[in-house]
Amino acid sequence: MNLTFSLAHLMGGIILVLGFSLLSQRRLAAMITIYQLQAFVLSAAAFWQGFAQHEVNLYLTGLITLGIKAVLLPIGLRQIVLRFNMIRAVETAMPVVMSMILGVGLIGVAVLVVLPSTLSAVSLTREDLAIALSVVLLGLLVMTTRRNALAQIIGFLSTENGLVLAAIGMPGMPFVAEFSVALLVLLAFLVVGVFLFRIREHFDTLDLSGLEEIERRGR
Amino acid sequence: MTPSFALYVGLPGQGMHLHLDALSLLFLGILLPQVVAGAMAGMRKSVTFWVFALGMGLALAAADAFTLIFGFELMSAASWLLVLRGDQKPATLYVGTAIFSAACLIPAVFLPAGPLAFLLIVLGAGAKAGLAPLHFWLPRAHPAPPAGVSALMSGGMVKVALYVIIRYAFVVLAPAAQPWWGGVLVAAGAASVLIGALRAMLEGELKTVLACSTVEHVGLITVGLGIALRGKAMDDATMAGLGLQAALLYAVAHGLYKPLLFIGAGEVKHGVGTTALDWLGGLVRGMPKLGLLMLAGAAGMSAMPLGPGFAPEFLLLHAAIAAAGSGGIIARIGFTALLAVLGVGAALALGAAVRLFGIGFLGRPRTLQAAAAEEARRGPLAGMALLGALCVPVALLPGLVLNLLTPVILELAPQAQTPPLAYAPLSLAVLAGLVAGAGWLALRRYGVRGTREVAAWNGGFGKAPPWLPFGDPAAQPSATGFAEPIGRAIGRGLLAPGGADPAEAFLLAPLQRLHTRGVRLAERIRRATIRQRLAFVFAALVVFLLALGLGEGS
Amino acid sequence: MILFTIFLPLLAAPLLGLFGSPRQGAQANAVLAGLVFALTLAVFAAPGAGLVHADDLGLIFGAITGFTGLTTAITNIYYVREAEPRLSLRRWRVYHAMCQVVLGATLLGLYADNIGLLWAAVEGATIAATLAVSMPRTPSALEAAWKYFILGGVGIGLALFGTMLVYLAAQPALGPGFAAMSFRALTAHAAGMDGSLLTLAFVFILFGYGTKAALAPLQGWLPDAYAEGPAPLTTALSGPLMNVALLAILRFRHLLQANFTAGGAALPPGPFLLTLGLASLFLAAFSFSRRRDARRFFGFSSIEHSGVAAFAFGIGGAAAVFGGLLHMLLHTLIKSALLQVLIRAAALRGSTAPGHYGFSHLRGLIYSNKYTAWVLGAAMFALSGLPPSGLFASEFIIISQTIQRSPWASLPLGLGLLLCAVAILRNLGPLVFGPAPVRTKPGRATLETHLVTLHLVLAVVLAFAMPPLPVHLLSHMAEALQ
Amino acid sequence: MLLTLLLRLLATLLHAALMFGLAPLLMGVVSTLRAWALGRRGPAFVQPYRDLYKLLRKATLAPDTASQLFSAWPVAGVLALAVAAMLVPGFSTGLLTAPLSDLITILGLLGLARAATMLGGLEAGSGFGGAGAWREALYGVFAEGALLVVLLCFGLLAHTVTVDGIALAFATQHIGISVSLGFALAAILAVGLTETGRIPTDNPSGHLELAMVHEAMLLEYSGRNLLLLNYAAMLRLALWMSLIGSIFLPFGMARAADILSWPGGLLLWALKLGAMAAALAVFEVSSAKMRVFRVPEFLGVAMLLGMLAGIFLFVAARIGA
Repeated sequence: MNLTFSLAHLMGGIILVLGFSLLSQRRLAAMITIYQLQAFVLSAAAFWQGFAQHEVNLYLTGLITLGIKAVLLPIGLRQIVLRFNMIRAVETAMPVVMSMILGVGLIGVAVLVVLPSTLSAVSLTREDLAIALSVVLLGLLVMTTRRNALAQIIGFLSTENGLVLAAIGMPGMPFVAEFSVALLVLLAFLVVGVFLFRIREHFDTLDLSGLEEIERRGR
Repeated sequence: MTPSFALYVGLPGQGMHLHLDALSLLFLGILLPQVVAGAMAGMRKSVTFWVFALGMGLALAAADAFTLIFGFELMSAASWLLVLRGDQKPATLYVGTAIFSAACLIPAVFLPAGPLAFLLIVLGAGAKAGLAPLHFWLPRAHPAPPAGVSALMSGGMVKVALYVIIRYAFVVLAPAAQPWWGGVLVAAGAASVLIGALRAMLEGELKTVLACSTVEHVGLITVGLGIALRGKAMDDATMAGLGLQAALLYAVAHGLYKPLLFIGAGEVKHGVGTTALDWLGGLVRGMPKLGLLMLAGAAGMSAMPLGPGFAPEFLLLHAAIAAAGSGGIIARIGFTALLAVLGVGAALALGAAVRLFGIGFLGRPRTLQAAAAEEARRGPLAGMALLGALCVPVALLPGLVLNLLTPVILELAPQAQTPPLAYAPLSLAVLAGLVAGAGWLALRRYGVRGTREVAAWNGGFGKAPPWLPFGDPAAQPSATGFAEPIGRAIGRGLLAPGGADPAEAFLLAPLQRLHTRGVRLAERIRRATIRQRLAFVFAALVVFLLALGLGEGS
Repeated sequence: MILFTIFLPLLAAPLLGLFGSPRQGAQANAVLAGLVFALTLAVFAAPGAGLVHADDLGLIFGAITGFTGLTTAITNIYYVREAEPRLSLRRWRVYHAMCQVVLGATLLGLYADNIGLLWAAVEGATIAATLAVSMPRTPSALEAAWKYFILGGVGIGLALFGTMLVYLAAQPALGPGFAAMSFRALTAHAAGMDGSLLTLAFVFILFGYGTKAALAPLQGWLPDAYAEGPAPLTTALSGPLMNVALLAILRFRHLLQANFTAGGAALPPGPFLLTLGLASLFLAAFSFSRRRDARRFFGFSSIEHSGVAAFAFGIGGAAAVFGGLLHMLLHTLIKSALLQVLIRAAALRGSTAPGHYGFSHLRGLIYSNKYTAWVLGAAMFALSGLPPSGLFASEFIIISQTIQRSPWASLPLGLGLLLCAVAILRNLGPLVFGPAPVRTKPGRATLETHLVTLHLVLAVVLAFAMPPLPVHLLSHMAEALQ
Repeated sequence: MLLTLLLRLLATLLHAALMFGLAPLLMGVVSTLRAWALGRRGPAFVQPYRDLYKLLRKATLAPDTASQLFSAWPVAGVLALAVAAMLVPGFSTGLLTAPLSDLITILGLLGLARAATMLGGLEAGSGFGGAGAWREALYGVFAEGALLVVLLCFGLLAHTVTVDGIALAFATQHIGISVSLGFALAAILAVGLTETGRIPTDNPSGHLELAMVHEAMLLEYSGRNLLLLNYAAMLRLALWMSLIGSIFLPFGMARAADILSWPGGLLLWALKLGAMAAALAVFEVSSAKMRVFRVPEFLGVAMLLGMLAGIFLFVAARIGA
């Protein structure tokens, strides 16, 4: 039983570290790889929790994660990178060091926030919650500090990893698999959207083109 | 005998409640003739007009806060629509003021009785009544709608606002009343008197002049109320009595002659096509009946003896003298200054009335339209005649009217003394009649009769060209010229640079600048890219989490 | 019965994809909406049980949603007639399917007793609405869709996290299983929940559903989505969606409040809600004055009103909550009425395509059609909250409660309402009575204009002569959720 | 009882008769004394009567541009002044009109007269009438303010504002020569000079268009109307003199109730008026007319003096702040 927790913590910790290193990356390819790793660990964590809690739909979650997030989505993202040849480093809204300091701060916030919660005997402890929360926040930070659409999407994906991480930790929570599926639909839409709308560099360009168009018509 | 009703519409599960006491009845009475006259003046078919009247009635008869404010705002909304149809420019300012008064009144009615509630009431209702420094909207908005509506706005709507002040200052908040409350009212009133009278003297447009004079009269009524409130709080029976007598009698009189003047202005507009004084002139010849009625109204507006406006003025001055006889030295000096202000205001009002009638209705026509103006239509004339007829008792038998007011006064200030009026217009009229009779006999006996018409000496100007049968307009005094020296002598001290109303220059303009700044900020937020918007969300989230963490950590 | 109500539109959506012509699709859409409305009324008799179990709020707002959906669908018929050539048949099919999906998801969100279902409903509605917004395929429409999608997606993520945290916080009281996700159970055991965790959960819930409710600073997607999407769906149906989010916030807020009052470790929810509410109010107030596109303008007014509702919930107490709920009801009616008559007005001026709703296009409507112009004016006026508009009643209640519970908050509230009302009324004059653009032809009013009038009348009646039943239901729920 | 009433009625009638009868004489006295002071022979005291009679016999002309009300204004002006003149106590207090003689009423009547003259000036629509009217309006603004403030002092000192009561109070109870009364006197003199249209604010005999005020408004009037207007001017002078007299020199005024005190009162009244006329004449020849726009300042000073009078009164009464 003790092993359960320690392993769960370990995986959570790895996920967090990966999320953090996502923040430090400039090149899309590397970001995708890191995301892929995160997804792998996540699926592993899901399997482990399923084994620990004897929950079938956690296995299901793990399978979905493994199949789609760890395999399919990265492939699609790489496709986009190749198609729009975005090999070169992406510009960041703020210096990476700055964003990393912010990231540390965010982790601090997460810890500060979950500290007072008194979690009695449930499988997901404060640490796990803190980890999941900080993964979510880091993902959001990536979204806001990267100017590139794809980078932002990757940030969103890792946010969503954090969500699933929290979900699988929930003791006997219903709908976990359904939640992850629903989230996947969302993500699929995102990636498909990038294809459909052919966003070259980042949303801002689309913004601008839209803006001019609209200013002419009067908004 | 105070009937109450409950309506089954209103707040969900609560409804509305009406209650008629002496005060409500008095103000309803003030309202009634104006509504009739306004309807006669051509508003009979307008639904909005009747909604407007209904709103005022509700506000006056209200027994609970919701009904009061509902009626108040219904009145504002309906009149706003009428203003809007007339002229779109002032409508926004007008509705802004209306909602401002609601934003002050709603909190005020729910606050515990105290200074804050009182000040909010004065702010809210005062803004609606056009009390300085919140009067800037009035001279713009009142002239905009059709004459019948302007009449009701000037004669009735401001009264409803004053009714709210009276209701709360004297009845609802009475337990907490303090002398300085009266001081606040007096100060605001005095400011309104000064600015209103001065602008009435300077404005060049008939309806605007009337609106400014409304500001002045609201100020006079408020001064009366302030003195009475102070007297009530200091338990000074004479002050309370005189102040209330003055204020209420003024409310009655002003509710008669001001609508009359506004309807007349509307008829001038209809007959001549403009109400700019510099384009009128010699209208008495074309429209004698209208001219005489306007003369009566102007006499009331300038508080001439034997006119409807003098008795309240008389009472007000006595109240001020009585007030100066008590209290601390600061207050006394203040009331001395108040007397000076009242004097200046009265003289300015007289000047304005003379200018209004002398430039607009006497002298030579300044345009062909003015020369060709025909007598006013029957309906409006009838309305004016009604109001004029009602002026007569107020003018000649003010004592009787005061007796009618006594129950209201006692309801508002139980300890108030209401001594008999020392001004007896009737006996003055008798004296005048005797003298007139004697003089007429003398002239008849010795004088030569008859009057011969000759060409007027046109002051050494050349002969007017033939297409100006009534002489060269440029060669006769103009409204602008008449007002200019007074503007130069007094205005320079009181008005903002450029002759603007100080309230507009020092209150309205800064607010507008502030608003523009806010708009710029909002626009910057709106133009944010998606990433920036995300950043907003994220930052807000982190801030909230931090607040949460600290809130629980502590 | 209730399941049928929800799943009728969801299941019928694909069928709408089969119609050969947009018009038939629109008519079928209207018929479906009519059925749904009837069913929402029938639900009063059978509120259902288990995961999907309508409480009184669900009933009332469900009925309003059904009504709005019906009128919108009827408006939609005329809209399609006018707009048919602008989109391909395929797109029209998707569009009508999405209409039904949004309707169904909204109802699901209103009736769901399970917080997970609620979340799923909101997510589905978001995706459907995004599809619909991107429908016209103009660059600006795509931009709007993207904003909607990204911000909405983030919001949904946060909402999910919040939901899970609520579940976690409920563990001490309810233990694992469905019970810990049912509103009824949670409400019953709010006192026993983990307060601090609950507070944390509430922050995420607030940000998640607040994004759907377009509270500042989460409002970024709304004005563009309003202005660029196909008129009937994105605008007229967004009111009910907003209600779903606001009701969710209200319910979770109650958990927090209950835990707090029961001496739990939770923080009082008031400050959070007041902050967001006032922020939205002022953002809207200052954003009004430079708008040139009518629908974007009224998008900001939606932000304003959801801010007011959030503010009322933040004030708390039965009366304030009642005021907030009344405000939401009336706003839904008035706003959808307004947007429908706007469509009509744009049709009178030639085109209902996005971008043809500029004030400069619609100016001086009275010269095109008196009746429509007056109705439009009436709707805008109703939005300003001056009597006899119904919103006056709700705003009166809210302000009076503010005065009694947290006096100083009433100052900014009054100021914000003042600015907003003035900004709205300032545009009314030119829009209705102003000088019309050149070559304006008089047009006819159609059936939907009467429907709009019906909306407005209903709003006034609900505000000032509310029949006992809704008064009872609303006040009862306000008691329960105070 | 009835006797006193009868006596008071008699006194009132006598007062009215004297006022109306002697007003022209007073004007004549002033102008003649003025001529003497200038070293001229000057007209006879009764010259005004001759002028009035002349006007009475002359035909009345009305400009064709004037309205129906042209002849109404002089009548209104005269009537207002006549009523005022009957209210102000002359040689005796306690007239029948005493209760009516409220200073505010008198102020109002003077204002009415002023309004009538101004409207008359605007009648014909000629430039000079207008100029006179606006000057009159401009002066009036400051004059009324000053008068009301002074009035306040009287009211506070005598606890009444009826001229009769003030005269009685100042005559009987010992007020003493206080600073404030001095200020009040100065203020009221300034106002009186302006109201009666004397130098330094206006020149009754000068017909220089650019400077005249009262005369400018009479330009279009002739015959009967001009008679009325001139007579009104005379009444105004008499009114003001007896007003100032009965307030500031109330000693020796008769009481209407006992007939024995009448002769003394009459005599003293005549002396007071004569003295004031002489003083006026001397003042007029020794001072120059001021520019139109100096007059507001002149009257503003008067208003200030009035306020000072009030303030000193409060200080004297030792009222705590």
